[in-house]
Amino acid sequence: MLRRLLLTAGLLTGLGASAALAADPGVSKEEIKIGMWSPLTGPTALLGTSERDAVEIAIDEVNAGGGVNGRKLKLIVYDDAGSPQEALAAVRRLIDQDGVFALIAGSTSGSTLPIVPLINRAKIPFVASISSNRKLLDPFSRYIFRAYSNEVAQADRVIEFALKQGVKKPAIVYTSNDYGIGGEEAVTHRFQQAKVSLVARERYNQTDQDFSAQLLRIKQSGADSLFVWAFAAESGIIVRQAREVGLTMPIYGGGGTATPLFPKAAGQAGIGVVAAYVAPELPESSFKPVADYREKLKARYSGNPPPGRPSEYDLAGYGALKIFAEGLKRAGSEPTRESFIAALETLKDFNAGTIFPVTFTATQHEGTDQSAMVRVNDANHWEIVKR
Amino acid sequence: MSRDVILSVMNVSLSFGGNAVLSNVGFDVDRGQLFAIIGPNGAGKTSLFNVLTRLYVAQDGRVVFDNEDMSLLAPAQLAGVGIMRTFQNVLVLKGMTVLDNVMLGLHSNFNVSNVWSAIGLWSARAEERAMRERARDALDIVGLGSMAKEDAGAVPFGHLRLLELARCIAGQPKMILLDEPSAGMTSEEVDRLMKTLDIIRVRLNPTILLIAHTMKLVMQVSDRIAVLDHGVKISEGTPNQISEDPAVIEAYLGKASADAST
Amino acid sequence: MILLARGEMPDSPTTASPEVKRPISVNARSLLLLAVLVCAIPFLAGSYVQFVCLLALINIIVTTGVNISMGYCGLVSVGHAGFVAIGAYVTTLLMTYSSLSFAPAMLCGIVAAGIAGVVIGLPALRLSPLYIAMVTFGFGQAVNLILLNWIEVTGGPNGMAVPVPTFFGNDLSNTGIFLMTAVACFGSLWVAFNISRSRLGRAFIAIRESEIAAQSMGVPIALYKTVAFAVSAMFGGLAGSLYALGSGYVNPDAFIFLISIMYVTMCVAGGLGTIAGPVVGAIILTILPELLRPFAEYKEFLSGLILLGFLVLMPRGLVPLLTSWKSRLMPKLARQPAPESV
Amino acid sequence: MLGQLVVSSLALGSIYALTALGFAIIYRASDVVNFAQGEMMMLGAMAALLLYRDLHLSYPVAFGCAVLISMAVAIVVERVAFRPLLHAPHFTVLLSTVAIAQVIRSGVRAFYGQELSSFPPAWSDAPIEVYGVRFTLLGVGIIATTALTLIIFLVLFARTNMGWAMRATAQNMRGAAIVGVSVPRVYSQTWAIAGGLAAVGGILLAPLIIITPDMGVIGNKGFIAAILGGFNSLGGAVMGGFILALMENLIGVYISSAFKDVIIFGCLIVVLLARPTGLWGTQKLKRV
Repeated sequence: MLRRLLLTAGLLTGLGASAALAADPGVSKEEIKIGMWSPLTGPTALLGTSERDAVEIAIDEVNAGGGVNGRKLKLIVYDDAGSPQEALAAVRRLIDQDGVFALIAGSTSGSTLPIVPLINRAKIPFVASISSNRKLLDPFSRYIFRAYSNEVAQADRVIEFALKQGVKKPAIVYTSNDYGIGGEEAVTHRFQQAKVSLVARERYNQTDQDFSAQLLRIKQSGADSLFVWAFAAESGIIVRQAREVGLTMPIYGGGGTATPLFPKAAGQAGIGVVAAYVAPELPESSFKPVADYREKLKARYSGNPPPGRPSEYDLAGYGALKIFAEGLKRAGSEPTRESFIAALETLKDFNAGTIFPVTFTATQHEGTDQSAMVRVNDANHWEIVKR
Repeated sequence: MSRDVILSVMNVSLSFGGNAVLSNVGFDVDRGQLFAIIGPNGAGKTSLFNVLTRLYVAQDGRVVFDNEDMSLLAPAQLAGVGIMRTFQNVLVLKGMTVLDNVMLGLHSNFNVSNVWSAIGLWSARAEERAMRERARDALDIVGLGSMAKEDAGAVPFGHLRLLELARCIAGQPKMILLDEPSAGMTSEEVDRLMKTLDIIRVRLNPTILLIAHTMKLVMQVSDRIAVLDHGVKISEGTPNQISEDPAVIEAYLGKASADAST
Repeated sequence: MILLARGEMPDSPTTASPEVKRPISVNARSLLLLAVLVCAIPFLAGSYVQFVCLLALINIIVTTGVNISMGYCGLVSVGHAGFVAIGAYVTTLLMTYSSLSFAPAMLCGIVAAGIAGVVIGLPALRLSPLYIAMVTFGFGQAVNLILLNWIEVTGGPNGMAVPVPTFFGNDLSNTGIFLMTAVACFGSLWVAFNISRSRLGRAFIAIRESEIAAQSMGVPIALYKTVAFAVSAMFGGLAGSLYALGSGYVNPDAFIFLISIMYVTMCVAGGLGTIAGPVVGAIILTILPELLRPFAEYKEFLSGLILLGFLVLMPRGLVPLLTSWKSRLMPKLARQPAPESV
Repeated sequence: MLGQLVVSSLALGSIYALTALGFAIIYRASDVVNFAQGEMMMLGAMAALLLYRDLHLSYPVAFGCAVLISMAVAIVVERVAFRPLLHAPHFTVLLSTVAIAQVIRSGVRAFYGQELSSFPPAWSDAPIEVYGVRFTLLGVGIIATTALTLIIFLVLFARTNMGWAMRATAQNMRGAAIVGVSVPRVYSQTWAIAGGLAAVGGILLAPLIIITPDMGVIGNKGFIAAILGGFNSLGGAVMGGFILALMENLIGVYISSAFKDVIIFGCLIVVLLARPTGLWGTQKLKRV
C-alpha cells in the first residue's frame, strides 16, 4: 500500500512540471485570461454568484464589441465556499496553473485578506469588488484596486446624515465577522472625529438567532439612535426585535443591510430605516445601464433570475469588469501587468455605469469614497435618498 | 510448621443495596498453592474475585497480599504487584493479534518509558523484542504458539480461555486468579487444561486461585478447596475432606442426599 | 531522512478484521524512495501543486493524530480543528508579539495544543464515548468563537498575517517550509508507527476494546486516555503551526466544525486503526476538492456522501480493504515468509 | 428588566426544548446522538414555507403536512444512516448522522438556491406590554403550541403501546426483542417522532428568524440543552432547553453577548464534570 503512496506522489510532481513560464502569463494573440475566486457555495453564496454572473455578462458584452484591442477576455472562476484555505489554493491555481493575467472581484474579506501577501509576491493586478474591508488597501499595495467605496466611506455618509438629524447618544449592534468588525471601527472612528462617543457596543455571533439580550442592554444605555452593521437577513431580525423590545429611536444600517431582503425580513418595523448604499442607483431602478443589466440577467436565466437578484453585488461586479476592460484598452496592444497597472492609475472619474465614477492615482487605489443612502419608504421598499 | 501465607482474606463482607453477597468470608492461601473456590451458582464466587481485584469495594473485612494491605491499591496497580486474572466471560481483545494480546499481559513488566519507545529509541526496541520472546514462550506453554500472528478475533472459542491464561502467565505473576477457566470445555480440553496448569506450576510456581464447576478438574489439581454457599464459607479443606463433608453435599445436592451419604 | 531498519513494516492491527490479514511486506527501500520523491516536489512542481502537497502533508499529520485518539483508543474527536487552531494561533502570536523565532514559537504551539488536549481529556475520563464527542464538539466551537471575538489579540474575523520565518537571519523560503513540513510529517508517521507497535499502542487498543480487561492487565485507564488525547492534540498543534507558516495567514474560518469533520472523514475513508489509512485518506481528500474545483457547487454534497458511503459500505476504510484484496489476490506472494519483524 | 429577560427567553426556550427532546428520545432508544436533528428542523420549516406561503394552504394544514413530511424524512434517514450501522461502534453512527446533515443541507441549498426568505408569522408579532414586560402574541403562540406538542408526546409515550415498546427498548434492546417488541419498528417510530418534534420546532422558529438552508445550526443549541438537562431523561432535556435560553439571555445581558456561547460551553463542562449525566440524567450501571 505504501507503493500506492509512491504512485500518487509521482502523479503530483508530473502535474506540476507542466507550468509554463511565459513572459507575462495570460496574454496570447487572441485572448486574455482573467482569474476570479468567490463564494459560489455556503452561506455567502448570494455575493459570489451575483458577482460571477455580472462579470460574465460584462465580458460577453466586451467580447461582442470585438474584445479589447482585438483580444477576447476569458474568465476562469473558482469557488472558495467562504473558506480561506480553499481561497488560497484557488488563487495559487489561478496564478500558477491557469496562468491568468490578472484577478477580478475576489471574495468576502475573510477569504480576500489572506490572499494579499500572495498577490504582492506574484505582482499580479487585482480589481476588487466584494471585500469592503479597509485593511485590503491598508497597508497600501500597488497591485490592488477597489471598484467601489470601502466601509469607512460608507459609514461616513450615514453618520454625517445622522449627525445632521441631531444624534447625540448612538449605539451599535454588529456581527462578529469581517463586515461587522470593520463597520464598528469605522463608525466609532467617525463619531470620535465629531466628538460623539458611542453609549453601547453590542457584538453578536452569526450562530445567534435571538438578540433580546443585546437590545435590552441598548435600551438600558439610553441611546437615542441605533446603528446596525449586519447582513440583510440579520439586520431585519434585529430591527424587528428592537421594535418588539420597545426601542423606538431612528435606526441606521451599513452597506450590507441595503438589499431587497431587509424590508421583507423586518416587515413593518423596517419602515424609516436609513442605510448606506454602494451604488448610485438601486438594482430595480429605471436608470439605463442598470435596466439594461437587468434585461441581460433575465436573459442569462431564461426569464426568471434567482430570487433577490439583481443585487448590488451584481452592479459592483459589472462595474468592476468595465473598469478592468477600460484599463486594458488604455494599456495598448501589448499589455503587460505593469502597463495595465499604470493604465488603471490614469482613470479619472471613469463612469462604469452601474457604480460611482472611479479615480485611481499612483498612490490612491480606493476607486471612490462616494456612497449613496437609501431609506425604506412606507411601501416597504428601498428608495434613494437624494443629497 | 510455619506457613508461608501469601494471601490472607479476613472476614470480607459485600452487599449490593441491602442484599448480602458475601458475609465475612475468610481464608489463607500459601505461596505456590492451588486454592480452589467452589459453590453453587450465585454463591458469590466471582464477586469475591472482583473484591480481590479491587473492582468491587467490600463493606468491611481486609485482604492482605504479600503482607501489603490491598485496600491501598487501585485496580490498575494489581498487575504491578504480580496479580493477574482471567474473566468468566473471556475478555480477549479483538483488533489485536494473539501475540499482542499476550504482550498486553506484560504491560507492567516494561521499564523503558513510553516516550522513548514512541521515538523508537534502540533500548525500547530491544526491550520490545525481549518481551515478544517472553510472550511467545507463554503461548508455547499453553500450546497456541502457532497462532501468534492470527488476529484474536479468529481464535476458536475453545482456545480463547487458553489465550487468556497465556496472557496471565507471560509476566511471571506471583498469583493468578482463574475465573471458571474450564467453563464450556469438552473433557479432552479439560485434560489439556490440567496438563497446562501442571506445566505452569512446575515452570513458574505461581499461587493460583481457581473458581470452577468442573469437579474432575477441581478435585485433581487443587491443594486446598473452600466452599461458598450464599456468600458464606461453609467449608474448607483438602479435596478428600471436602468430598465427604455433608455440609458441602447438602449445599450442592440438597438435604435428602446429604443424609443418604453419611 | 529517517532510515527504517531493514525488515518488514507491517501495518498495525486493523479494527476487528475477521479474516487473516497478512502484514504488507514493504521494505525500507521503497519508503526511502517515497521520502526522496516527496522532498523533490518543491523543486519540480509549481507553487500551486506545492501548496496542495503542503496541505496534504499537514492533513496527514492531523489525521495521524486523530487516528491515535480515535482509531486506537476509541475516543471520538469532532473538534480537532480546535487543536490545529491553537497550534496555528499560538505560533503566530508568539512570532508577532515576541522576539521568538519560528522554531520555539512552534514548540509553544504544540505544547499549548497538548495542554488543551489534557484539559479536554479530563471530562472524557469519566464519560461514555458519546459524551466525549459532545465535549470535543463544544471545544471546537468554543475555540472558534474565542478566536472570532478576542479581537484585540487575534484580530478577530480578519485574522492575522504570519511574519515570515527567519532561519539564522535569512528568510525561510516556501521550499524550506515545505521540507520542514515533509520532515515533520515523516517524523509523525514514525512516532505513530512506533506507538502502534509498542505497549502504548496495545494499551490504547485494549482501552478501546474493553476497559475492564485493560485495567486488570495493569493499564491505568484515566492516565492513558489523557495521554491519547494529549498526543493527538499535539499532532494537531504541530500541523496548525506548519499551516500558519505555510499559508502566511490565519483566520478563524480555517478552523470551523466542517474542517474537524473532514479530518474524521479522512481517517474513516482511509482506515481507522491503521498507519497507512489516515495517510491515504488525507491525500485523497486533499486532492479530490482540488480536482473537483471547477464544479464546486456540489462539493459539500459530495463530501457528505463520501463520508456516508464509507461509513455504511466500507466501515473499515480503504487500506484494510486493499490489504485483504491483496492477500486474497496474491496468496502465494503474500505467504512467502516475511523477514523477522522489526 | 429580569422579568423581561425571563419572558423573552420562554419562546426560544420552548424551541430549544423541542430540539433537545428530539435528541433525548433518539439517544435513550438507541444510544445515538443525531447530529442531523437541526437539519430536520430546517426541512420542517422549508416544507411549511412551501405549503403555507407558496401553495397558500391554511396554517394548521401546512403545519401538519410539514410535520408529516419531516417524519417521513426521519424514517428514511434512520433506514439509511442508522439501521445498517446497528452493530458498528458508536462513533460510526454519530458520523453518519453528521454526513446525512451535510447531504441534506447542501441538497436543499442546491435545490432551494441562494434566496433567503421570511416566514409570515401565524400570530401577530405586534408587541403587547403588560406590567412593563413586553411580549408578542407570536411568542405566546409558540409556547402554547410547544406545550400542546409536549402533552401529545407525553400521552403517546406513557399511555400507548408504542410508548411502552419504546421505553422497553431504551432499557434493554435484547430484553425488549425477546418479549416480542419489533426493535427495528421501534427505531423508525422513535426517529419519526424525533423528526416530528424537530419539524414543530423548526416551523415555530421560522417566523422568528430568516429561513436558509443553514438554519439547522440551531440544532447545536438543542444538543447543548439536552446535555445540560441530562441526555437520557426526557423531562431533563425539556428543562435543559428552557434553562439554556434563560442562561443565554442572562449571560448575554449581564456578562457579554459576544462570549456568551463560550461561557455556556464552560458551564457545560463544569456540569459534566460534576454530574457526568447532566442535571437530571441517570447513570446506566455498567455490569462487569
